[in-house]
Amino acid sequence: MTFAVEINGRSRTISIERATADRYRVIVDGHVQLIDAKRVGSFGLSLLFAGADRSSREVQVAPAGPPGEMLVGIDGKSVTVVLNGRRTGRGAAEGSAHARGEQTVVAPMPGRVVRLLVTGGDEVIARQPIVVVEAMKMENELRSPKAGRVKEIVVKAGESVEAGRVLAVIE
Amino acid sequence: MTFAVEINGRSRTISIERATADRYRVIVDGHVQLIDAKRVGSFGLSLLFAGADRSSREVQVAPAGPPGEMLVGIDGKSVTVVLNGRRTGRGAAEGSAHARGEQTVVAPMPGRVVRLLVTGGDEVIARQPIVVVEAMKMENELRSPKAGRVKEIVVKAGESVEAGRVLAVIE
Amino acid sequence: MKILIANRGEIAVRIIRACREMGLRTVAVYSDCDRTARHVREADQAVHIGPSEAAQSYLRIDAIVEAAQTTGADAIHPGYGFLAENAAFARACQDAHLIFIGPSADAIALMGSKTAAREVAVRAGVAVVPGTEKPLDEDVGDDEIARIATSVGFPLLVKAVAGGGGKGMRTVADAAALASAVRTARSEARSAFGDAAIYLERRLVRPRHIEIQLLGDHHGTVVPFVERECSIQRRHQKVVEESPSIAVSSELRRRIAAAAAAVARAVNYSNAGTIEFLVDESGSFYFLEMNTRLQVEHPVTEMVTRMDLVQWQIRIARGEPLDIDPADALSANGHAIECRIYAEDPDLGFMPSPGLIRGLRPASGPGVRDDGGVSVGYSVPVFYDSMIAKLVTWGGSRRQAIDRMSRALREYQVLGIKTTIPFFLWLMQQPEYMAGQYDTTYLDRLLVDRKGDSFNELTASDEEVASIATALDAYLRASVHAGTPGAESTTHWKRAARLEALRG
Amino acid sequence: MKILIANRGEIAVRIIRACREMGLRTVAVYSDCDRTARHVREADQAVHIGPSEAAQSYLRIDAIVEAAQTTGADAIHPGYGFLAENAAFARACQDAHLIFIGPSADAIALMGSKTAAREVAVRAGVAVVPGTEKPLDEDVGDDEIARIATSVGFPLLVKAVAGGGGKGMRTVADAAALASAVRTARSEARSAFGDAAIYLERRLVRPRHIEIQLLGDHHGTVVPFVERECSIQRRHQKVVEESPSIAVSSELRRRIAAAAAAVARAVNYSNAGTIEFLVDESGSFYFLEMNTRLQVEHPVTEMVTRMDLVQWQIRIARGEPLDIDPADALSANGHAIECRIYAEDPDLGFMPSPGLIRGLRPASGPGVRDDGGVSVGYSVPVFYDSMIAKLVTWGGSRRQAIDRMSRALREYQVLGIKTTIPFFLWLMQQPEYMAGQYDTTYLDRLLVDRKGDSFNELTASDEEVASIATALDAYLRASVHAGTPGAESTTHWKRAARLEALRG
Repeated sequence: MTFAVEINGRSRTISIERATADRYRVIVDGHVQLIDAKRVGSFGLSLLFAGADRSSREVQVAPAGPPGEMLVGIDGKSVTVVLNGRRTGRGAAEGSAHARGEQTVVAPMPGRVVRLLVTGGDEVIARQPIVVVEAMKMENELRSPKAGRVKEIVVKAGESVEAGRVLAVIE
Repeated sequence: MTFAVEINGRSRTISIERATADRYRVIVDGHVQLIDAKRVGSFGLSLLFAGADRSSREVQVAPAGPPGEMLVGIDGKSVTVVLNGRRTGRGAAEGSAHARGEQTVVAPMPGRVVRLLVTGGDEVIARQPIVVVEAMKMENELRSPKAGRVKEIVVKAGESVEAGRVLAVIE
Repeated sequence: MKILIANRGEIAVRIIRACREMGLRTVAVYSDCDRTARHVREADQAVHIGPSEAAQSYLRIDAIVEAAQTTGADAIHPGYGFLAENAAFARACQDAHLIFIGPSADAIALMGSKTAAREVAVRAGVAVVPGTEKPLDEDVGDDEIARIATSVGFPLLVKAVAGGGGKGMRTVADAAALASAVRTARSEARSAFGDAAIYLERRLVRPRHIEIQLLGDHHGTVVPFVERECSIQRRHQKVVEESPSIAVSSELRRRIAAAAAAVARAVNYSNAGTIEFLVDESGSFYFLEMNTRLQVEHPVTEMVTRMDLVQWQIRIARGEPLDIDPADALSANGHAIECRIYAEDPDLGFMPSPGLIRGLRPASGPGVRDDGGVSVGYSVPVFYDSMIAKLVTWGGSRRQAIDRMSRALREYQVLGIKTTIPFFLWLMQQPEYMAGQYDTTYLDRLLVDRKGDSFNELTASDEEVASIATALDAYLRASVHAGTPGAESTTHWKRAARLEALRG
Repeated sequence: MKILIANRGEIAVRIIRACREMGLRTVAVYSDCDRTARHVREADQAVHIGPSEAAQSYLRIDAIVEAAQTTGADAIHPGYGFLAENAAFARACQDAHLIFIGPSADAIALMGSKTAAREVAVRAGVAVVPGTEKPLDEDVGDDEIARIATSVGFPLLVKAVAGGGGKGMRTVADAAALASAVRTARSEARSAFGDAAIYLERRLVRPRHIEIQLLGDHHGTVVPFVERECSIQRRHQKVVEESPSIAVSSELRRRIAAAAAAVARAVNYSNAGTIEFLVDESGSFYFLEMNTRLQVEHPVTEMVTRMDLVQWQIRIARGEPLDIDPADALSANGHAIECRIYAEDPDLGFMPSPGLIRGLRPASGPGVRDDGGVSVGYSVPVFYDSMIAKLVTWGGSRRQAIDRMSRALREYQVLGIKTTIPFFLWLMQQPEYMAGQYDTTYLDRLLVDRKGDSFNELTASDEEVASIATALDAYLRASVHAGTPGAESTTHWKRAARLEALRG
């Protein structure tokens, strides 16, 4: 079985077949390895690399946000992983630095639009603040997922927005 | 919906109907109360007694052993609860003090029979040691679930036994 | 004695633990979204006090006092935030014959006004940061504010009179930026505290934020504790606290502690409180403000003095005399560090990241203390501060405390939401932090320098491991669907899954 | 430096934590049933060493040494139990040029023989309990043993020479019971240690078990620590340990510590070790045995001295000199208590209760330390000691430590298996325990007096709450099946269930 896995904008093609009961032949971009994998709890995977190094890694793979998107925990870090290219506004905002094509700025949680920092047609750089949304008593700057031009601002200052609501489109 | 719930040999008849979204009308042996109940995690239940006292209780209800049997945790204690009368040797061993009729002594885990402490026909008292099974490097005395007479001993010394294996029958 | 806790989250759980250990009964209060919150489940009783918005629940004095009366509580612990520094609440408790576990309403009112508090400090002979003596209400115009600003001197801070926790606070470099800063500060202050009054204060260059914990009893005894170092701040909000501060000599410690105690005695202060100072490079210190309540960061003091401040709050409220040896309170055993773990995404400018907690495994083991407020299956709400836990480590040396913190952060698992753990892992490795060479501006400067780089950047090999794990996870799910003759593990998990499916 | 941990469970996790904090890499070894054990997942590398039976895995010197060599480990930490006191293992490490983190093979061999150890103590001028000087092998007949027994005096203990942890130990009240006791002791000893040799020892009346932790470096320094009180034993197995002991005056402490240090110096002891004594009502103490390894109960010493014994073991093995102030090591700050949480059913005579752990939420918060070795989804195997965690609490006073322990035990959730938590909750409330009035026979007597009453007896109202919860649980499951228009909670959990079902 083959999967396309994208982390921080970098995509890998991974194919897997079961070798023995708990061992899997895993091919990453052509490079083959034998991995002993076991589930641990609801979301944990324990991986033992059968190779010479015998390294042991525990990874947590939990669904988060839209389908096809996973929040993967490894050694205290936490990355959003997109499986088989299914991605969404939020996924795009994450992939940021590497984002391509038309992207959206999305409200990650309910709140109130306090200020618009750009207007349609403005040129913006990656991570440039686009809109200020107040939530949890704090003003939060929502940034551009990429360098480009503001195609449109979909909301007005003062407006209340739901989680997932698209606020602006960057092309 | 009505349930028969048995703890430590004492049985209660409990009927439940939903009053509002998370409130339930619970009738225990004829006594009615209104309870606000919510699941917490996989096995937890948070109960708020809507009555004057407003007491809050968290109870953990996890399946354990044979079907119909639950291991219920409350304030650090842990009791085996039998639902709708489905019970087994182990359940019986638990209900001990109150056990009735023919009961069995069952191996709770794999091990080796070291010694038989009684023989068929012996009169025994409740919790009297019947068989010694070695497991986890320790010799463990398996006790009689009730006072009565040893109907038969099903195993021999030296024999290896699986978990759940009946070792003796007390009548 | 039965105590109602007028709060939520980790501090409510912390207070319940103290009560349990003292054999006292507890009453929790909760809003709609907190029905399954941990503090509700761990209290002996729980009373619903309103909708999720704080203004309609945790800030409702009437509902909380009524809850205390219906449940027969004898006392109320306000925790921190919400009504903890609300004099009207303290008075309402008095009027209802409920013991308020904190200072007198008068002390709260007096020290709650930043400007009045400054006057108290000055009278007590403690230096204050140059600034306006009187609050500037909304009707004070830009021109007059500009005039006052020049007398205070730039750079300066615009602060909300009713403010706290960095809310309604702005830094102003020169006269040009003044007017707009005042506007935003006022608007934030109005929405957060319902009071747009502000004041101006000179901003010291590279100061450290040092604070002194105090306990005062009802018999005139005031005991100051070894200092806490709280200079690691993001936008004026503390994110890491330590005790002791490597910048404070034992001689300076004595002087700051004496100054703090003098201010507290000047207002006959009782119960727990904290006096915040700014300390500049020369070691001169200036009174900043007094927090008339328990602090979020009280555990670092508990770790180095081994005293239980919350239990002391309760004992003091019961009228017991403080029998602490002041020398013990003022000397630190080893070093403690606290990281405030927030449900925020550090890679999106620390944007709140509320949502369902799918998995939780706090760190533990030697030298680690976890004060948590959430649990699996609970959904972090959007309505309140998003702190989910305080992770505290102790070490014989500051270095050991840091190494332990790194170990504990790596061990800490929170699944389903983003947290600030990756940020702390990074911070613990910064040379200036490890050397203790920082001031209140350090973290903001450091974050600017990173130009928004991700805190979750993985090495190529870790990225590959994460990718493989995700693919394996999908593969195992797929093979269950297809009913592939599963390996032991697979079937085992099928069983677990079926079992889950059985449970409503 | 890279360290292989030749152990499993909580102690392997404890050692990995110490290594992480010191920046050292770790290698775990595991048997078939431990593939998903916590120590395997938390180590940097893991090597499979054989089937589940300890004799074919954790006791296989060859396989473990080979694992160290293939992974390039520099040192091996044996933990406790398994090969920790096996001189051949220490030698095998030497021969393979691996640092053995523990004493010399000679010291292990010498002190490992109970009878030889007694001779060392006597030569060091330390009193020993009257008993046989030489091991009694299988060929020694009943008549001769009876003759020796009379000279030792009754009541006496029959002990396995290779024994430990109460295995192969029997109490004998009079000559009549001697022969059978010797038989069972020999059979247990043979199966547990492969050596049926035994010895006899006078049994003191109501003695306390007091032990002294020691550290020795490779530069001739030996430092004894404040005592541990381990008199709470069930069938000669420790279940609760404390430090300090309320039965030990500072003067007695100095004398016992000096005696312990004398014995250790007599064998040029290095690294961590513990000398066990029996102390009778008059305060006279007798050498019992020396454990040439880290003890299960080392955390109580760490809590009152705030030193990290495991990190010291590693530093000593690296050749670093002990720079501990002996006065600090010998003085206790506050009081610490440890409860060994076992997967046992206290209501079935503490029968092991292995199985799948479905839920786990250890206690935390102020003054609590949890050293755990398991996690959710792991199945406690039948092959090894069934301890799943050590819960340790610290208090400024013994009373506070007890109150904290009760709070923490109530907070501790282990789902799916029976544990000894209910037993500890009960013990913490026993008047004699709370008063500290107990000896090594106390617990067994107490248990006999209970005549097997359940430790999980609930009050009528708690029983009703538990019944209601079970019924509600069934009701909610049923209404999901029936697809009842579910409440938010129900549908929420349906979603969670479906999600679970999706995961292989």
